[in-house]
Parts: sequence; C-alpha cells; structure tokens
Amino acid sequence: MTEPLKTQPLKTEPWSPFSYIVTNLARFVEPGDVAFSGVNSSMAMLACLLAKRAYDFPFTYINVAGGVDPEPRYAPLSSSDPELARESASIFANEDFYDLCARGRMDLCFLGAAQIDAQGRTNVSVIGDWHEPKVRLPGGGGAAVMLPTARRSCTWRTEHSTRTLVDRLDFITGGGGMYGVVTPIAVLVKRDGRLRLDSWHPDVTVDEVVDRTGFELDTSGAAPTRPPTEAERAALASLDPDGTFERDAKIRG
Amino acid sequence: MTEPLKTQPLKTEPWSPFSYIVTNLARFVEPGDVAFSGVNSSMAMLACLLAKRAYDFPFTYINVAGGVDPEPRYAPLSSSDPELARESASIFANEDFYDLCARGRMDLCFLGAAQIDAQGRTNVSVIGDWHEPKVRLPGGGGAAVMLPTARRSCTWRTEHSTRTLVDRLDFITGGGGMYGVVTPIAVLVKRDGRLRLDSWHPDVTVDEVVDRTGFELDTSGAAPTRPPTEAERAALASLDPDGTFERDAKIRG
Amino acid sequence: MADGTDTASKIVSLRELAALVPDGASVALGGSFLHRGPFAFVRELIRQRRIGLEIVKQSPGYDLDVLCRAGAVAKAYTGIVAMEGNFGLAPWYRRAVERKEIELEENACYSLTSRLRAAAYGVPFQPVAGLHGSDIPALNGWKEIPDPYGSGRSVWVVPALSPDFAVLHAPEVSEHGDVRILGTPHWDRIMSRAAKRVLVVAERIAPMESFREHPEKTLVPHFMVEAVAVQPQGAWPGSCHPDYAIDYPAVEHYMSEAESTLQAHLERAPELRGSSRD
Amino acid sequence: MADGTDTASKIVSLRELAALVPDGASVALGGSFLHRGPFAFVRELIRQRRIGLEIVKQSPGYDLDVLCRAGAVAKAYTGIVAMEGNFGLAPWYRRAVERKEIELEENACYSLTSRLRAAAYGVPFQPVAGLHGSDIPALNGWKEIPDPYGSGRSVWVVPALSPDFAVLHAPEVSEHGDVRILGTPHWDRIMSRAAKRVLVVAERIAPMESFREHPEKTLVPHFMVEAVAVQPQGAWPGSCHPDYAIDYPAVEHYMSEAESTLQAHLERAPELRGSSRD
Repeated sequence: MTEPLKTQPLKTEPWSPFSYIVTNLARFVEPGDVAFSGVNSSMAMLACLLAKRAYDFPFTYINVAGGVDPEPRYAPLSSSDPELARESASIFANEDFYDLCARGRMDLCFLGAAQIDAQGRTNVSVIGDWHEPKVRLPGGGGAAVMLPTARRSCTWRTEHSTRTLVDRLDFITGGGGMYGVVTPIAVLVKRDGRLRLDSWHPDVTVDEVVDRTGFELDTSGAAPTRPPTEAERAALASLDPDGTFERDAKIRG
Repeated sequence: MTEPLKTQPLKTEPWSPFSYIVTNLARFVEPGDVAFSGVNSSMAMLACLLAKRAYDFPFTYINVAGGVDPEPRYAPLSSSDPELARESASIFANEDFYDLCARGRMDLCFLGAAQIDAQGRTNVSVIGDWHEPKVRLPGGGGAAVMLPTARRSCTWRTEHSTRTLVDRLDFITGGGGMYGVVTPIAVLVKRDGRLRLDSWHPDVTVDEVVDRTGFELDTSGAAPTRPPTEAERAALASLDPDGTFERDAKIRG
Repeated sequence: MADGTDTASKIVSLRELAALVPDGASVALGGSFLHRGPFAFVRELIRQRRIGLEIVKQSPGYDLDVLCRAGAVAKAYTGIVAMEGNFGLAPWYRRAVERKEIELEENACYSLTSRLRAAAYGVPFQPVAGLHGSDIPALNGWKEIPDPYGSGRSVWVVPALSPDFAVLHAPEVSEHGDVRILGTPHWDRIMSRAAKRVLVVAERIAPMESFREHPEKTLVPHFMVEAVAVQPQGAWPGSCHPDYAIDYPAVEHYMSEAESTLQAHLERAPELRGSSRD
Repeated sequence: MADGTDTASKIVSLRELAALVPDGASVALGGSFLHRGPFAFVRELIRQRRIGLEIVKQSPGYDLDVLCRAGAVAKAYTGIVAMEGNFGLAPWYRRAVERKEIELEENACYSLTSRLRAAAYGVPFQPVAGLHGSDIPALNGWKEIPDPYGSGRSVWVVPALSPDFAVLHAPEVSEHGDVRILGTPHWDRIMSRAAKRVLVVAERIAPMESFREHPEKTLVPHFMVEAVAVQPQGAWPGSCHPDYAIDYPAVEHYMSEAESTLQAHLERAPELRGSSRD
C-alpha cells in the first residue's frame, strides 16, 4: 500500500506535465484488465508499460504490434514498433484485437483524440467542415468502433484549452464517449454521461482548469491529483532514461 | 497425349467399380484448378492424389486437414487425417477454404451426397421427412454453401440406383447443383442445368444406366468411358497398394 | 469476463476442468471428427453425469456420439456428423435424433461458423454466402436480406451464437495458458473467439521459451483461456497431431452395440491411468 | 482467377511486379505506418509514373504520403493516416485532401476491414459493431439494418470492397510463393483474401524445408500469390521485422519540404542498388 489518497504529500520534485499525463493514464488500468494501446500513441504505450512495472496486480497489455504482455528492451519511438511484441508468447493481430473489443471483451482502450466534448466524444478527423477541411487530421482509426464497444476508453491531450476540450466537435469521429481524459493539468472522468473534474495538478487551481475547458465542467468532489508514487516515478524513469520522450512531447502545463 | 477418346481400347484387365469411380473423379481436375476434398470423402481424396500422380499439369490440391499440395507418405483411412498435410508449406484451415469457396475462387469441390436429383442438387440430411426421419444422415456439411459457390462441384455414389439418383429429393441440403457425378457404371455431367449421361462403363449398356437412374436421363452424345491410362492405373495402385481401400469400399457395379 | 489475465493458477485437474461446465451448458468442442477432439474431457463430463448439454461443433463424430450414448445431450448444433474412416454414421447420435431424444439444429459447417463469427465480431447476425436453393435456411427460420447497396443480390443472414464454453484439445500449452496447435486448427480459432469461456486440455506444457520463439504459432493467447488440464493421450481414441494417430481398434470396440461397451470403453481411457485426472 | 497454382515462374523483378498494376487500379498495401510496408514497390510505381491509383489501407503513412507527393493517387480508403514516431501528420496526403486533389473515404480501421471481410466472405455487405454515434457512417452513405432476429438492436453494415490488388511486403517467401510474416501480420491477412490478385515483395527466399517445418507460420499459401519480387531492404525507410528497424534519418530527410527532396529520396532507395529491381 502507498500513502492514503487524501494525505497531502511532502513537496518533493515538480511533477512535469509529461509525467503527469503518463502516470495518470496508467492509473486507469485496473486489476484483471485487458488493456490496449494503438498506433500513434506513445503516451498510452508508456502508460501501459509503466503500469506493468509500477503496479503489482496482474493485467494483460496488448498492443498494435501484436504483443501480449511483451517485454520490450526499451520503449520504442513508434508505438506500433515490433519491439512491442518482444518476448510475447503469441501474436494478437489487428483483426483479433478489434474483434475482441467489438464483442465487448476489451476492458481498457487508450485512443488518441484531437477534440473532446463534454460527453467524451472525440474528433480525430478534421478541423473545420469535413468537406472543406482547414486541417485534415489522421482520421477514424480506432475511435469510431472502439469508443462505443470498449468497456472503458481513455485519452489524453497535451494541450488543455478550449480548442481541445470543446463545447462542440467539428466532426464526431467517435461516439460512445471517453471514460477518462488526462491533460497536463487535470484528470477528467465520466459520471452520468458527462466528463467531470476528478482531480487537478497540484500546481494549478480548479478555476484555471474550468477556465481552460471549453465545456461546462462539474468540479464537485474533485481533489488534487495524488502525486506519483516512488514506483511510478521509477518506472517512468526506466522507460525514458534520457528524457527523449519527455523532450519530444514538448508539453507545456 | 494419350490415345484419342473415340478409339476402342484393347481389352486389357477389367475396370473395377472402385477404380472407375476414383479415376473418373480425378478426370474432373483441370489444369490450374484449386481442387478441394473434405471430410468423410476417401474417394475424393484418392481422386485428388491420383490426379497429382497421374497428370502432368499443375493444379493445387487443398484439403480439410489444412494441407496445400501435401506429400502424404500414404493415403490415410480418414480423409481428414493430418497425414494429408504432410510436407505442406502452409496450413489452409477450415475458415480459409470455406471463405475461398464462398468468394468464388474454388475451382473444383468434391462433396459427398446420399441422393442426387436431375439438377444435381443433393440430400445428405435425411431419408424420410426431416422432422420424422427414417434415417438421420450426416447433415449439411459443405454442400449447402459449397454447391452454390464453387465453380464446379463433383460427387460420387457407390450405388447407381433409383434410390440414389432420384426424381425427387427427400430434402434439399445443397442447391446450386453438381457439375459432375460418378457412379460405378456411369459419368454424368451437367449441361443446360441438367445432369446428362456423359459416358458409361464399357461393361454395361446405356439402357441399363437409364433404367437404374431415377430421373429422366438424356444420353445424346454419350460414349463409353475412356479406359484408364497406364499412368492412372499406376497412380491408383500406388495409393492403394494392398487393395484396402478397394475392399473397404465394397462397391458392386 | 472470465478472467484469464491472472496467469498464476491456471493449471487444474481434468476433473476440476470438467466440473466448471454445469448441466445445461452450451459447449463448443474443438477438433474435427476423430482428430484432436477434447475427448478425455467429454468422457469426464459423462463420468460426472452431466445432462442437458447443448453441443456446438461443425464436424463432430465420436464426441457427440458418446455424449448421446450417455444421455448427456439436449441439443446439437452441427454441420456434418459421422465417425469417418470406415465407421460410417455416428450410430447413437443418429438414433437420438431419429427418436427425438435430442433436438437438432442442422447447419452447413459454414453457416454454423458464421453464427460463431457474428458472436466473435459483436454483431447480431452474419451474412453467409451460398445457401441459396437449400432447405436448411427455412428449416431454421433464417432470414434473407436484400443488399441495401443495390446490387440486386440478397443474402441469407444467421443469428449470433455464443456458446457458454469452448473446449479445445491442444498438443501444447505454455505455463500461462497460451495454446499452440500444430497442423490445422480446424474450427478452434473461431470457437475460442465466439465462446464466453475457453477451457483447454493439452498433451503437455511446452517451455515458455518455445512460445516466445514462435509466437505466430499460438492460436489462443493466455488471457483468453480460463483453465487448462494436462492430459497425455487426451484425444484418444482419436489423433493428436503430431503425437499420435487414431486408435482404430479402440474405435471399433466403441462401435460395438453391446450394453456393456460404453462402460468398458470409458474404463479403458488413458485419463484413468496415472494421476492427471485428479 | 489470377492463376497462382503454377509455381514454376513466380519470381519476377520489382520492375515487372510493379508493371502488373495499371493506372487507375485499386491497391491494398500491407503493413502499418512505417512497419513492413511494400515501400520499394510504391516507389517503383512512382518511377513508372503510375496515376489515378485508389489506395486501400487501414493505417497508411509514408506509402500514401509519397504517392500523393508524386501525384499518383485519385482516391484513398483509410482508417488512420500519419507518419508516426515524432513526425506527426502525413503532410502531402494532408494537403492533397485539403486541396481536394484526392478523394477520401474516411473509415474506422475496423469498418474498412469489414468492407474487405465482405469481399473475402463472398457476401455483399458486412455488419460492423460500434459506429453508433459517429458521423462517419452518414458521411459514407452506409446503411443501418435492424436485427431481423428481434433483439431490438440495429447494426451498421458496410458494402464489400475487393481491391484489384493486395501488395504485401514479407521477410520470407518460399520459391513457390508461400508468404511468411514474422511478428504481427497487421492487416495483411484480410487484404490477401479480399483482393482479386496478390503481389508480394520479399526480403529473401527461405528454404522450402523451413516452410514445411513451420507451415502454421505461412500467412498466404502459394496458390493465392500471382508474383513475387525479391528486394532486400524493400520496406525502407520503414522496418521489416526481424531484419531491420526504421531508418529515422531517412524519414526525416523525406519530410523536408524542399522541391528536390522527392527525387533525392527516390534515388537513395535500396532498390536502386544492385540488380534486384530489374
């Protein structure tokens, strides 16, 4: 057991936005989960690997490289790298993990998003009108199918602003809605169909989080985010030993 | 090239009903075919293996043991025996060969049948009413899907009679209809939607074939069946060296 | 879901494995005809006097027949049923159907596969090619749907079928429950994806290292497998590639009509030798 | 059908392989993002000045981007498009869509897979789980069908899509054209089943004996494969497991906006070294 949730920790070192996102994504993993990370998702990959190293309960980590509980020698730059299948005892390929999700047996999906609305729905398709795009984004990917079928889906944004957490999506790529969202300054969790503030980065205020959110945010019951445990810090340090991921992510709080 | 079709061969040895069936099934294989034999189908298995050994054109033999152009050491008693995948460079499993057929890429399917009607439709389900069965037969199997989707399907009956070649099926298991049927005394081939006499065993008469067929049989253009070539005889002898298959089949002409 | 993520204690006795399946359960059985079926498991169900089972298998033979002989079956979803080799029809299954002791849903092998696919893909129904002109769809009350994209074709669709269990027999498992099949998997893949819970009987536990060296050969990853029993010769009297072939004399003995045969057959089974059953 | 049963003369040059694909053909490309894509093949299409192609791939990146950069694409059927790593969006693809130089059918990866499944299964349409609440189905004019078996559920169905070609990159083929992938096959399996013709680029020909020893690892049997070119480093600048990793400096060079970059990039490609292209 680590320290109780409500205890204010001793101020140790600052909690970087990068570490904040990865650590809080990892905390969505529950014992017994089958958890998945996909393409173009370094943060989610790191979160799953962190959870494997930092938490002492069993869960299954599967990924888009076909790995099932792999033992990569290092965290690869590409989150679909074959390294993520190293030492795997099976190859669980794309059709297989999508089918697993489609039939309701995926417990936790990590999926990217460009815009997120209050219901947790996502846009990864386009900024502007779909037919007259200002920015063509990567596209449907996993969201449209996995969001409505996974038991819990979680996402992250490296920017917490009214451009990313929006009142109205330019396009609804994925319905169904995220269960959890992590930004550099807050953790949102869905309750009764809406994302609410679950906890905030100790360095910011609740008001700041509310101001930087494009939809109305219920903050009742929220608390400062529990700081990283030693195990979490150590796991992340082992996955990003020279800080490359952190530097490349270029996240401002 | 072997002897021209119409030349009457020198009488050599008698052509056993067993050899007649297997050899004439093999003759349905055409260059470039993907040909398939399934469960419970010794005759079809032997025909495919015979074609591989006796004919010098390329075709692909796949079977229900997952084999693709296998090199079995012997012809196994069970036509789904793993021996039928020996030396195969791939395993083409059940879902795969059914899908292949379903999308119209199976050239030749060998399928069993209990009753066959003039359109080449088959019953492998039941003798009597389906709900009040006199004899419960093996059932739907490949017929219902493969008959309508394979480019050509062929079958055999070890008994040529009005019980097996019927005017009216007790139950239509497979629609679509066989392209070819081989019995101990005749080869029927479909033309314009109906099975017609293509050739008959040199030891019987056309009248006998017609009499023993339960549906009206067009015999125009038919000829005595071309006797087995040396290559066909030798191939069958190599596949059934001690005559076990022939004895077990217990076929009367 | 049946939690297969905890790899700690997945190996159980054959008796414990069979005890997971209650009366009345629907069970998909792996393998085909006399090849690589979970036959020791099936016999153990009989010893435990299970009744009312619904058996799902595209190409059963001995397994469905011996379960019918023991009165364990309420319903069968099948494609083609036979003993194969020279043994012909499955006689106790045949009689059970003819006497209406069991209910039969007759399928094409591919329509049953398609029912399992619908379950595996999380959709209520699956279109099936072919079937046109067959009496089978009407028999089962299946529906034909016109192509909504205007091709003018119509296609039969079959409803999803998710068996309570898939029970597979494999030559090799890992200590974590990864399942490796050598040669054809028959219908085992789709059964493992469609069923609510997956149980496995294996000839042996192979080294983890061999699974890591050939992960492409693993048919079912450990997290999908709830429990495994190790039972050498567990597919007897059938074959288990690459370990052993069909024991034809044993099948011939089984085919004897004598009243005492079933008991004698069950007593000859390899799972009664040694301690692996318990 | 494209006759793959004759195993005699299946090995051709990369140039000959690419020449099989005419202007305007629809082509499914194997691999995912920067991993095991048929990139030498794609570059060869550009060198041969192919135009009007329809590219089908759930997760393209470099391949679709470079084809857009060369003006070879008329339409793309995609799930998610990006360079991955730290390279972000695929810039020339992005611009081609924004400027309406290419037509886009946006899919979920799984809906595109389902379109391919319908083709592979010989049915006009395939139900797809999920999609509810997404704007994508309406965008594409897809239809929703109520479960005819009375569950009260309705499901989106997508129409069959059979690309003219599937082009895969594999580490190993047999001399007969059997295709072995090591590690994940990504989407290659369903592409090979849905396409009308299958072409393969391989790092090397592996001994027949190794295919016979591990037939379970063969993803595509020889008879489904029309032609194969052997091209070491053919997935450059991407990875080909287990042989080589992504060449990140080469990708970085490719990403340069300079006018001359495409030509310089094409000239650096491994297929121009040695004689295997011809």
